[in-house]
Amino acid sequence: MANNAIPRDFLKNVLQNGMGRYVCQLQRITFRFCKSHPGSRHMRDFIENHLLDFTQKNPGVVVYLQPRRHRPPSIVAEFLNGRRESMEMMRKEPQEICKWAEYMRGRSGVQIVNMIHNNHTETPSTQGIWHPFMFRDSETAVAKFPDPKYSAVRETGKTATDYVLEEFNNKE
Amino acid sequence: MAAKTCTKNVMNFIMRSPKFYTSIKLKELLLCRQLYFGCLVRPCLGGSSLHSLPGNRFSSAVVSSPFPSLVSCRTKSTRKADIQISMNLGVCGIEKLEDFTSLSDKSLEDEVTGQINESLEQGNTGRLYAVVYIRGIQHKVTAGDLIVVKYDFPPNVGDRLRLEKVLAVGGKDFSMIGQPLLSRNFVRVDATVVEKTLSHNRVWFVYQKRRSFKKFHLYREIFTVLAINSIQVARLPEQNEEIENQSTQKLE
Amino acid sequence: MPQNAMRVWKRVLQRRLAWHFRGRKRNCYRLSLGPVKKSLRFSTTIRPIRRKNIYHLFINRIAAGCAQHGIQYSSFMRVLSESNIMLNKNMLAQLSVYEPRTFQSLCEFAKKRHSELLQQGIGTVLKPTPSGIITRDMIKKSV
Amino acid sequence: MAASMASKLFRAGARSTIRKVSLFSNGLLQKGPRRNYDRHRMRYLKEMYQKRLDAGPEKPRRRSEWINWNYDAEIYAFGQRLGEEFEESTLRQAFINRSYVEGEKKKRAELGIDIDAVPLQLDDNTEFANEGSVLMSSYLKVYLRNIYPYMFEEGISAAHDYLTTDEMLAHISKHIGCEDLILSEEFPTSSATLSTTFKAVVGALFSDKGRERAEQFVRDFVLPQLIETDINELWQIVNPMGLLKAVLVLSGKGEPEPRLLWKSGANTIMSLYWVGIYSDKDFIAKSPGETILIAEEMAAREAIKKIMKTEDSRAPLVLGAAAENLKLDYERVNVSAEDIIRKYYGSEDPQKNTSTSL
Amino acid sequence: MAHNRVMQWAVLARTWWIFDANQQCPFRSAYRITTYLQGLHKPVYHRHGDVGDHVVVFNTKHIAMRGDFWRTYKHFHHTRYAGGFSRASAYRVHEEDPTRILERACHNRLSGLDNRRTLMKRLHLFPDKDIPENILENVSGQIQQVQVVPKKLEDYTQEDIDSFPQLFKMPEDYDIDSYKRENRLEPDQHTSKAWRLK
Repeated sequence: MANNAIPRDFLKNVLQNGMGRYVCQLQRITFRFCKSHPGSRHMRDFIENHLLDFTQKNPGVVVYLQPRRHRPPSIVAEFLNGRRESMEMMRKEPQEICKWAEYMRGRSGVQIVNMIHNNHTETPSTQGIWHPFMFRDSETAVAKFPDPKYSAVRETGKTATDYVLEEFNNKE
Repeated sequence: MAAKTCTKNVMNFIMRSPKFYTSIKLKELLLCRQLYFGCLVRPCLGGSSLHSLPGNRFSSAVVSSPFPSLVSCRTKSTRKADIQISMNLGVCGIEKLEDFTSLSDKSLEDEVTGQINESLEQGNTGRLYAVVYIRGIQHKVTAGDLIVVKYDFPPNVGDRLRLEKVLAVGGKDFSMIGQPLLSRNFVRVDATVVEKTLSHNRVWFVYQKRRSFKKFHLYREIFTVLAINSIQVARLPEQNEEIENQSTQKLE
Repeated sequence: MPQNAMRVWKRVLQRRLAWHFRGRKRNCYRLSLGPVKKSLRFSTTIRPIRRKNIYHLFINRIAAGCAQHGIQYSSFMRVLSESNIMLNKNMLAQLSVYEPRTFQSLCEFAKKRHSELLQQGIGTVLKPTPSGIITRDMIKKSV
Repeated sequence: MAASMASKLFRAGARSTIRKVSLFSNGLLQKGPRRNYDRHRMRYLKEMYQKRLDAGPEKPRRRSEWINWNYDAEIYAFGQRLGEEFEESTLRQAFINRSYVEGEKKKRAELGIDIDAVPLQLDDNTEFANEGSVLMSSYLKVYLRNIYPYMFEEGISAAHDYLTTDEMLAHISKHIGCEDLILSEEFPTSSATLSTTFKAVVGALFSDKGRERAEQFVRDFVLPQLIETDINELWQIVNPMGLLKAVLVLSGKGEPEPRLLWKSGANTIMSLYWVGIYSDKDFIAKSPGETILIAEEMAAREAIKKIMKTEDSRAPLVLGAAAENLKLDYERVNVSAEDIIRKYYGSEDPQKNTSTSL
Repeated sequence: MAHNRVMQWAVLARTWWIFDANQQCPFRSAYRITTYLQGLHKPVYHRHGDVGDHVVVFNTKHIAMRGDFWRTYKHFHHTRYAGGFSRASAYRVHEEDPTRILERACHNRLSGLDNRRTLMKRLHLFPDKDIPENILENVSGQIQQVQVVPKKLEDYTQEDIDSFPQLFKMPEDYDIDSYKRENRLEPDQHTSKAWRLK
């Protein structure tokens, strides 16, 4: 969308995750489906075949199955920062449901919003940020302006008269 | 193909002024400078003529013209920056020839590596930053940073990575710049994959009035968030030490 | 699905894209059609332009940093490319602001190296043309 | 245009190029139910929505009140998530607060069950919490003393206090998932209970796995919170110049002498002064400021940072994998600014000293 | 946070520069001055970042124009009313207001910038050497001149003139003043009024 129509935020990391050790931010995931409705057949297929591998791979995530009569299949993910996100799994094959479960596992639970910067740093500068007086020689601090010494063109180069004088002096 | 045209371009450039490039010594070059500028380059703000403008920093005592090869392959944006900023701030060309002997003398090199090793031993290198190259994009990172790697990036959430392509490392006392990369024996940048998500919904909308031409897509890009754990620099090889019998590197 | 439902839903979507406009464009559906199209087109076409602008901003910042140390932008960039330092313009601009000492050392190196190249004079250019390249000059000679 | 856009959204699910995953239902269309749009339903939905607004926000409920809740699975997952193998019993005990135990006793009393006949095996997490807090604060101090050896004791304790405030520990425990597992009377759980629970978890880990593992747990979860803040800002120095003078004189150097280095726009609103501090002619630190006084005071703070070796270019905290082979000297005690001031200014009360020489 | 506040104040501070326009070409010095006004000399430059500096220019009365620009360089003006077009050559404008030429040169070279007006406010022009004391106190740096200031005849001392090598000896009885024409002093009498106003 156009930038100013949508909210924008900086890149965030929950509880400095990864600095100490990495903690999977997905706390709980609930698979909601209907036992009989054909719409949930993919979800049922996923539960039969792929769910166990998912649970084995992620012991830190609690998995709930919630059969609901005549309701569309969907995933509800609850994250460690307390946010809850649901996603409808209508017309999605078991492979794709696996993909979206994996996606929920990789997320940090922060609301997905346009990023202002694609990096975040607490200490942008190690040598000290540039400032106007960093590379000025300290003579100018005590100089009394306006001072012809600083304003004259430093490298003038030889003019015609210089050549003439040079030749003249060489001859003598 | 590009190399070919570029070299041809260079050749043409030179061929147009055969007189100039017959046997040349520094002194002679000086005298026929006018000839060089006069016949070769129109008195517009072209690259090399930039140096011949009166009042600029170039003195006739110095070989004023950079290589013609440089002149011919200078892009428009470079020329614009030259004119808009460098010339306006009066830093056209080089004032006087710097004594470049220090570039090749070995003793200076050893002295610098000695200083770096000494500050490494004392452990007061302080915070280090590194310029790393990931998937075609360069990032300046320090410890405790977050960077985003766009598009599909194989490592999975929770993996610990070692970023291999380090272009430069620096701290408050020294900076090491690779040509183009620093060897992995001396620099180690550790990161962990913290998050792998999709971006927000981005719009791609193309429309032409009265042409019934309208295309609209909503898409989400995949991106990965890396947290930089630490940047470490190992002892540099002194002149006397041979690199082969380098003791087991603590970074391996 | 009756027509009316789709009609209501279209307006809800449109409102999401036009809530921040001025005047009646924000409230009236028909009036906001054009501006919404325009804003979406802008947000798509601006992307390459924004990259170009940022690229030029980097060049300005590097040139300003170089000027402080007394070297011209083109010589600085030429020396970096000559000595195979692959820091891109984004990084050089960040170094000039956030790591001024590193940028200063890069500039000093560039000045010395540029003088060295100048001092070598035009010799390097006169090296024989690499094989496999035919120049107009050769053809003229052979005819 | 919106129509085509809307219809595109419905069909968008199928097409997904490798790099760009086209929209699925999550983005724009969070609310719109997909299947039926008949007119009466629209009005019904509006009606229900209005009712919901009139009824006001929902009462906050504990997570355990929902149907998809299993305490054992949650306890097990809590341990696995943090990568620690807890004993089932100690971990459960860590989450039981005293208010929960009293509540249980009261309930049994109401039901007329004789308390001592059927002993209530529930014992709360208070002593775990005490052990945990003792371990945590001692380890934090030892860690900070070893990482910043030259920092004054006050600075270390200020950083330690910042890390062990209730809000900070509540924030940490909330983000590792303790909030739903806590058994206590009050709801929503206050930051006090959250922080005691976190300490109890540390205590439980200490009793299960030993000190080394618990310390690593504290290092991985509590210390990274220092990354966001500047450690020097945590310790408010009232009179930096006085402290600086004391430190320099006691260490044998000359008195600190501020000098004006740069001045720009002196008569304008945006005036800028750079003041540097020298002690017997060698430069210590410099700092900018809007006025000379501000610049001088900030320069004094910079000088103290330099003496404590915690200036901005200090080394980052050693966390995570790099900290495994970190050897900490537990008996180390840093110099305390209090003694320096007392020694230098004699018996006079140190804080009152406001002599800032210009 | 105080340290960050103070560091930001220093990085984005508006420093004051001074520029001696004595014997300088107004147009090329305008390029240099506007670079400093925009803040293009800082690595933290951004179009809307307002990082420009103040520039105090003095000696604008003694600017030097190349060739006969004093006569041919025209300042055009139109009052947007019928017949409101007028032009004035440089020397007339200079007589009326010695700072106008340099000011207008800087104004033109900031064209296309939306903050041109604020940038021009940061330009302080003074016809000759005396600058008010409070402004001089603000100055913290000097901008290098664009051209070399040529040495006037009066600057050469008498022995320099005598010791300067002579190509040939002038005969004693040669009368130097004879070459002077009578009307050399009046400005552009010899040009027709029409041509002058072209």
